[in-house]
Amino acid sequence: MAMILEQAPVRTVTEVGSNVFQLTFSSLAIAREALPGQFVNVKTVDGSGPLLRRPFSISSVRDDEVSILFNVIGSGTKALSLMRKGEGLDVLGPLGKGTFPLDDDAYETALIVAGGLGVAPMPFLRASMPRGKKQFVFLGARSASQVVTVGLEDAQVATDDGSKGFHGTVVDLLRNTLVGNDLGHPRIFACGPLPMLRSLRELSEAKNIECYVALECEMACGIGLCQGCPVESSGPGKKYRLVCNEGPVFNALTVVF
Amino acid sequence: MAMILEQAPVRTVTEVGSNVFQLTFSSLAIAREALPGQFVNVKTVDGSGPLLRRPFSISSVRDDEVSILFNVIGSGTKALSLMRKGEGLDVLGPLGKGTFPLDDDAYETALIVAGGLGVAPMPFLRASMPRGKKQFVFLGARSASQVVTVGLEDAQVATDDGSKGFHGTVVDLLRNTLVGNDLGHPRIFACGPLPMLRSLRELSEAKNIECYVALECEMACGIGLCQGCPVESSGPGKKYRLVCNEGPVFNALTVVF
Amino acid sequence: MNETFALRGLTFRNRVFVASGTFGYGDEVSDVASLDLLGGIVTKSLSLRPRDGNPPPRIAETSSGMLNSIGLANIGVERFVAEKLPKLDGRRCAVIANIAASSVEEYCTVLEMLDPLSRVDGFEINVSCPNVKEGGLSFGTDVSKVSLITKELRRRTRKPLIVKLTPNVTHIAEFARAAEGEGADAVSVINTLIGMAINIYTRRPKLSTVTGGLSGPAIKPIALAKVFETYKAVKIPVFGIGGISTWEDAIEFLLAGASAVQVGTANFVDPAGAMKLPQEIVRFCESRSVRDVGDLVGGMKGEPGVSVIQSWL
Amino acid sequence: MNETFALRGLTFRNRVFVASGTFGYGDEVSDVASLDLLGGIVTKSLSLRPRDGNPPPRIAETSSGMLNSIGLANIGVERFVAEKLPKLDGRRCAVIANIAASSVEEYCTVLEMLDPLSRVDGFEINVSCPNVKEGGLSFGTDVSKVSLITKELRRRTRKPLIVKLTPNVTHIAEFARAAEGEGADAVSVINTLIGMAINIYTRRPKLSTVTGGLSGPAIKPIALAKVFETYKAVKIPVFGIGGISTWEDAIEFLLAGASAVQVGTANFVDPAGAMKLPQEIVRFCESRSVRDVGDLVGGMKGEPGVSVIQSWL
Ligand SMILES: Cc1cc2nc3c(=O)[nH]c(=O)nc-3n(C[C@H](O)[C@H](O)[C@H](O)COP(=O)(O)OP(=O)(O)OC[C@H]3O[C@@H](n4cnc5c(N)ncnc54)[C@H](O)[C@@H]3O)c2cc1C
Ligand SMILES: Cc1cc2nc3c(=O)[nH]c(=O)nc-3n(C[C@H](O)[C@H](O)[C@H](O)COP(=O)(O)OP(=O)(O)OC[C@H]3O[C@@H](n4cnc5c(N)ncnc54)[C@H](O)[C@@H]3O)c2cc1C
Ligand SMILES: Cc1cc2nc3c(=O)[nH]c(=O)nc-3n(C[C@H](O)[C@H](O)[C@H](O)COP(=O)(O)O)c2cc1C
Ligand SMILES: Cc1cc2nc3c(=O)[nH]c(=O)nc-3n(C[C@H](O)[C@H](O)[C@H](O)COP(=O)(O)O)c2cc1C
Ligand code: FES
Ligand code: FES
Repeated sequence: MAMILEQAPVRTVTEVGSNVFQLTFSSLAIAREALPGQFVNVKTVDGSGPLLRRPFSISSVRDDEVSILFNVIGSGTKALSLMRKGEGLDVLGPLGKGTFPLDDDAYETALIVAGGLGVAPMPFLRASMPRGKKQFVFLGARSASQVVTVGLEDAQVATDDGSKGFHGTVVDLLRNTLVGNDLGHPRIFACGPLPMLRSLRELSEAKNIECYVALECEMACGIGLCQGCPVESSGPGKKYRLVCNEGPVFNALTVVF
Repeated sequence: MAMILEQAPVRTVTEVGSNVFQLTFSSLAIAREALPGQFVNVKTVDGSGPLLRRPFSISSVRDDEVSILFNVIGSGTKALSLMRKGEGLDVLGPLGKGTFPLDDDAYETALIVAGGLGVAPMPFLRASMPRGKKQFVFLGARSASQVVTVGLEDAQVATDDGSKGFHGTVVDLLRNTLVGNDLGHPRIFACGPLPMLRSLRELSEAKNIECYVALECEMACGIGLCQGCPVESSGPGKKYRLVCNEGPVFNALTVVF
Repeated sequence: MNETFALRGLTFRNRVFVASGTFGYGDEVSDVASLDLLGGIVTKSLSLRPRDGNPPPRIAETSSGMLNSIGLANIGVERFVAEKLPKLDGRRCAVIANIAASSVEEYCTVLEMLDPLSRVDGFEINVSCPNVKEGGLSFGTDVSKVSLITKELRRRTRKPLIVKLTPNVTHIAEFARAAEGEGADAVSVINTLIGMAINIYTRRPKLSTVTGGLSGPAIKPIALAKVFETYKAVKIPVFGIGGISTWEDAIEFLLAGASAVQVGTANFVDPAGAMKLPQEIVRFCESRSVRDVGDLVGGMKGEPGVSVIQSWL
Repeated sequence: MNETFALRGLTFRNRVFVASGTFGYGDEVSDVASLDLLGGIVTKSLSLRPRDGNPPPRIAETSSGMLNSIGLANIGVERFVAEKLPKLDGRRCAVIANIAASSVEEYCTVLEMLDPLSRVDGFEINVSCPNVKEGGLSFGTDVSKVSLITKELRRRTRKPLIVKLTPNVTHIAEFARAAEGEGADAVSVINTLIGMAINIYTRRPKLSTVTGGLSGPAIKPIALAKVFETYKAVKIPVFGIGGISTWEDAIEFLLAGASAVQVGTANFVDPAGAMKLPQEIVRFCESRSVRDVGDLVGGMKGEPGVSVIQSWL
């Protein structure tokens, strides 16, 4: 698992939703090493953004092309959204030893659950899924206009205001689906806002389903140097685990969130 | 003499020499108020540049269009060079009460002397010159590739290495021209590096020619708020004068530089 | 919505001021900025005699900040009274005269000259200007001197008396307590931090005085911590200063314990910016059902949030 | 070209180090950065027992800087010796063990555990970590404590002993003199400045400990001024720290009086950046006919330049 630091040429920057951008850059080395759930830590080469790098989930990988998906929130994402084809993106990655576990036989069905832009890591996760696993995708958003389905067109959608798909939260939608459907041995893969992840953990505990969640938190380095990104661990031993290094994906039972 | 603060749309950004850019923005109010020798204090609207504004001489004015001419030196000028048509430039100006005095009868011939990018204010100065004044333009540069003649195509050129025009400094060129030519009552208008301005002052004192120089120095505000831009005054009274406010153009005899 | 704020019987229109030395005497930029929208202006530090100030260079830009070494260049109290004060007549904002001096007597003399003038609404005492050799530094880092100056000035005026503290000390709270103890009505926190910069090609310092005062967004976190420390230590109001440019910055200072804020370096970047803050603060309060801007003061909650940046989701 | 630098008989390959707490224990980023190119690495502060550190959030970004409140999270000296030190075997750079403690005895114990180990080339003593309640702060702002710690540790080691000072004091020179007086071989200047930030929407501090340590380019001018103050006050070498990211920054510190520099926060942005500095510094020296990088140390010229930015002409 090598870590790569390079100036990768930007291929495309596309607005794929309201205020949501997909940025694709070319890096054969990162494309080769990347695992689902990992992230890259990026900045603009010309230094026009803020001081620290910004972490983004690896959203899709195709040949030498790696994509990230982001909301324009502040100066970092603003600078990224203004990048042009051919400009250099300063990328450090792929990062994170805690990835979505896909390759074992302990599950048959992947329940992929994303809230809001938590869809980001999912296209890559799905593309990496071994043959023979069933996949169900559940997307939640506040309202229809906020649903981002890039690469997840077959998803079942839930909106808080009912303006698209199921009227309610994505966890309610999943709960309904679980009732009466035989999903074999399911495993949950999730990314989204904390309240969603929390209610998902509850559901998974109640139903005794393994649940993996992608967490995020403030990061200064993204590579284990600063100790800035702890999440409390629920087990014995170390009090904290580093999201950047031991995560960003954790078994929901092993951490406190 | 009103001061205007506005977000002026950028019309064009053109590379007019090696690493030299001309940026034109639209501001009817500034175009109307501007006097030759004045400057504008600018920053990018999106905040991609450094903290403080950057001062630039008003280089030309046509209808509602105002141009500045600059070298890309650091982050401020870099950000300006990357601006695109239609983007907003945050402009404060026109600034400076010390301007090139053009409208009196005490001179007949304008000797316009510029070193390097000291050409910047000269097109506007020439366009503002009253009818009936003779004009001679002298440009100095290190070598041919560094001569910028935007709007000053009839200039006599001196290069330090002799690769274009007169071989020597622009002040030597002027000195030669003064010998044997009857220029009536001349007045010097100059902008350029300090050594050039100093030797020009010497020449003008020796020949008893009035000499006006555009100075520059570090500025935080450009409008007299910070007291950050003093130049020593050579006369009695106040020890310092503010370049932003009482300048940037001074009679060479009144200040120490 | 109540925006006002009172100090010793004087009511300010709102809680946004411009800081000393960053807005001249209030008459320079009337073209683009209306003083009427401010709670008050604090003048450039006034000394008894006019001061030429330090030789150039006086300014150097740094990452998100600037260094200055103005050397208290000012026109002196007499010319201020004769030439500048009349121009402030009719302005609706308060005028706080900032005083700098090289002796306790000089502080007293300047204050006594200004105290009878109705257009001077109050005083801010600069005990801390770091870049004047005979000036502030010695007073501002010595608790007993800060006590003494406050005491002497308090005896001489009934107008609001604000002591402006230097951050270049180990415990700013001690200095705030000293000022409070001698009857100051408020403290201003912070003046600039000592800093320097060198041009590596010429090997010369970028300021003529080698070191100077650092200001701007770079120092905001330090200023906030000093305001918080002071707020916890004294009962008198705190003017929060240091790197404020947006309304969000202003609110951050109020939450940390500032009763009002002063905008400094940001005036150089946008001379009309400070005037927009009062209205923007009101808008924020309205959106949060806060009825009095003063309710924000010291309103930081104890427990920090969970460690999650979830704004993107 | 001589790049080396010696301290108490130990010769460092060059004058560029990575700062404590910003490069882990040197084993994290071997994929992208080679330690062999550095003068040395300073480890994360080591305490006697492992420390969990502070609750999240521990990090907040600010203008050109960042706040941290790590709380000295570290694996403890025993695991460092067992697990980390062996990984540094064969690295050509020096290893400076940084020690943090909550009592004079703990400092001594940790040093005594490390002193016999040949891979530990020297010690840096963190007397100044501002965000650990039982830790550094109390020592670092009390001159007598700094003297005491230096004295006790000096008796226990013949290896280079560097005392790392806090900038959160009125006169850092006093502390440097105290360390020098008790036999320290060098001082490191500066640790982080106390700062804070508040999320105005949640009204909660951005750090779990409310205040934390400010670092990064924002503090560079302050750090330079502290280095200069220290350089003038003591004869022992000064490690310059604070906001260094480019070779220009490094040279600015050398000119201000630093004998060597440490890169901190910049490692988070570019973990391979510090390794490029030695070569870039050499290139600068070559272009200026400087034969020994050490000739730059304290090489600032007295008189400032004229006030003219003429680079555009
Ligand atoms: C592992 C991981 C994966 C992520 N994946 C994605 C993704 O796929 N798509 C996506 O849109 N976003 C993702 N994020 C979040 C993304 O990094 C932030 O949205 C981004 O940093 C916002 O930066 P900005 O400069 O635009 O906004 P800012 O205005 O800087 O930040 C917005 C808010 O986030 C806080 N913040 C941002 N970055 C940091 C930091 N480094 N340290 C401390 N606080 C910070 C700010 O304090 C502010 O409150 C991920 C974060 C992590 C940790
Ligand atoms: C009245 C006046 C008129 C000018 N007219 C022109 C013009 O027409 N064309 C032109 O190309 N340039 C002009 N300049 C100079 C121009 O402002 C600088 O070249 C520009 O600021 C460089 O900015 P930068 O961010 O690109 O480079 P930086 O890297 O920021 O600056 C390059 C150097 O200049 C110094 N510097 C730059 N700006 C400041 C400041 N505000 N305060 C302190 N130091 C500073 C820096 O310390 C550095 O050494 C003028 C300056 C003045 C004062
Ligand atoms: C150029 C300049 C001049 C200043 N002059 C004074 C002054 O005369 N008296 C004073 O008390 N403070 C003076 N200050 C300090 C400011 O009032 C303010 O306390 C400090 O700059 C921090 O705020 P800021 O970061 O918003 O600028 C000056 C600051 C600057 C930048
Ligand atoms: C995240 C972080 C952790 C740090 N941990 C330590 C530490 O454990 N011990 C110590 O002496 N200094 C520590 N420091 C201080 C740095 O070593 C350095 O002195 C300071 O950050 C200033 O340098 P910079 O601006 O280059 O970061 C830490 C700094 C940061 C940012
Ligand atoms: S972000 Fe630095 S250790 Fe995780
Ligand atoms: S630049 Fe501020 S007074 Fe001239």
